[in-house]
Amino acid sequence: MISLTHEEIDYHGLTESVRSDSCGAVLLFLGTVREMTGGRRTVALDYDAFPEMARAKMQELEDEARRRWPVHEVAIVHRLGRLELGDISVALAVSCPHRAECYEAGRWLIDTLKITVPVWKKENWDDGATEWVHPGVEAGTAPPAAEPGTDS
Amino acid sequence: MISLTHEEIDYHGLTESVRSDSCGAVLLFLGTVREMTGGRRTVALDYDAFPEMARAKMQELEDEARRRWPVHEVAIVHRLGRLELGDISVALAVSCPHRAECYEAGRWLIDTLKITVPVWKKENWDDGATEWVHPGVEAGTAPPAAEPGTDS
Amino acid sequence: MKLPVRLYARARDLAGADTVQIELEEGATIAMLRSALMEQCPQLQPVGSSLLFAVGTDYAAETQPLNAESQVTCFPPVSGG
Amino acid sequence: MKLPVRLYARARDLAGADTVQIELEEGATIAMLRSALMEQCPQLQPVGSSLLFAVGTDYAAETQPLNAESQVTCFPPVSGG
Repeated sequence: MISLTHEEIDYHGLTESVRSDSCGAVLLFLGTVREMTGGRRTVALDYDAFPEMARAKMQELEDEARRRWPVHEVAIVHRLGRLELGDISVALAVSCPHRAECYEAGRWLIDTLKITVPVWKKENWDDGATEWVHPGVEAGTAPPAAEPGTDS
Repeated sequence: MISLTHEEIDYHGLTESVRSDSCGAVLLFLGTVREMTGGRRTVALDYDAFPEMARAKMQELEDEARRRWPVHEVAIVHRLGRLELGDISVALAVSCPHRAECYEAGRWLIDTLKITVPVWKKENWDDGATEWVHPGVEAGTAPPAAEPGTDS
Repeated sequence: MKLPVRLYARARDLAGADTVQIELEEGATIAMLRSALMEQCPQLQPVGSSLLFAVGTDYAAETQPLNAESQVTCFPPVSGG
Repeated sequence: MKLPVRLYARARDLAGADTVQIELEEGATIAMLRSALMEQCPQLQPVGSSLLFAVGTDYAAETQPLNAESQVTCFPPVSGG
């Protein structure tokens, strides 16, 4: 089960959806909005996506995980829009017969999601500056006065 | 937070208890009662523990995880008594600033729990035989007629 | 042919537009599109070499040829999760 | 001294008792307790060499000496989780 949402993520329902009598292990990963990054304070994150491609890539992740491990069920939800401190940005649940494969599949899924799924976050720092997070690209902070536009 | 319980595990509350604005990652592992093991069908598991030592060892796991990784919070609950198919036997939640350390800590915690915490499970096979699970010890199945006593 | 290229994240902010129209010859590749895009939108320079391209919902290699129906999207490295 | 040894799981089932009393000399080690236990309860043979011992809530090494106050527990390998 793959989805994008602008609402709060119901990770409890997500986890229930992957449980099964055929599995001895369930792993749930939650990505949450952390306050401090590299000594700077975040007040909020804005998540944007190319939604059609994000859904397609998330589905490919599920398909590939099923090829690599004896996965019973995978459920991934990514939230978009404005997230406050502590909010859940992504929830990923996976169930397998045994725990080793469950940890391997779960870690591969989230590591690969962060490289291939077209979702981006914009930092809203506590000094009013904003900054798109683009790994490998030199940071381009927009100071409060030079903010190039609202993120929608 | 460490505990043993004979009740159903509230893993949602457990997960909420480890969330924090200082963390970007939360990992929850659930051990659940699997129906098939080595081609045999389980109808139930009975979990027994040496409770004082089990709690002490679980607390040592938390302490050691905090020494090894920048863990914000750890919560472990192990259930005891009769568990049916699909029931949750153990729930382990851990939160960290970053995801790599969260996966490492979470996996070390459950792997080490399964070696050091004095809890035992007894298989109740669908043919009526019962069998204590003791890794490394040759299986000693008690057939229905020769069942040595009730497990309490 | 004139190809609309959708932009996301910092690329959209730098270009100041959701979509830019790029003039290309039929059969032009992603590499040629990248050059044309940088020429038309020099303000993309800070993210230029890192920009990724997709056709439809798949990542596109530099050598992939384009036609008038190609649905092209362009964005800097992803940061979800 | 007479030491009560608590048993768990298959060890308890095999012995048919929660606790067995083992006669030992003061200062005897876990290794000596293991021998005495196997002599007194030969039905523990199937799990004998795998039995683990704890004093209080800590695992005890074979060389650990015991006294009359030692709270000893004995069990086969654990299988929680």
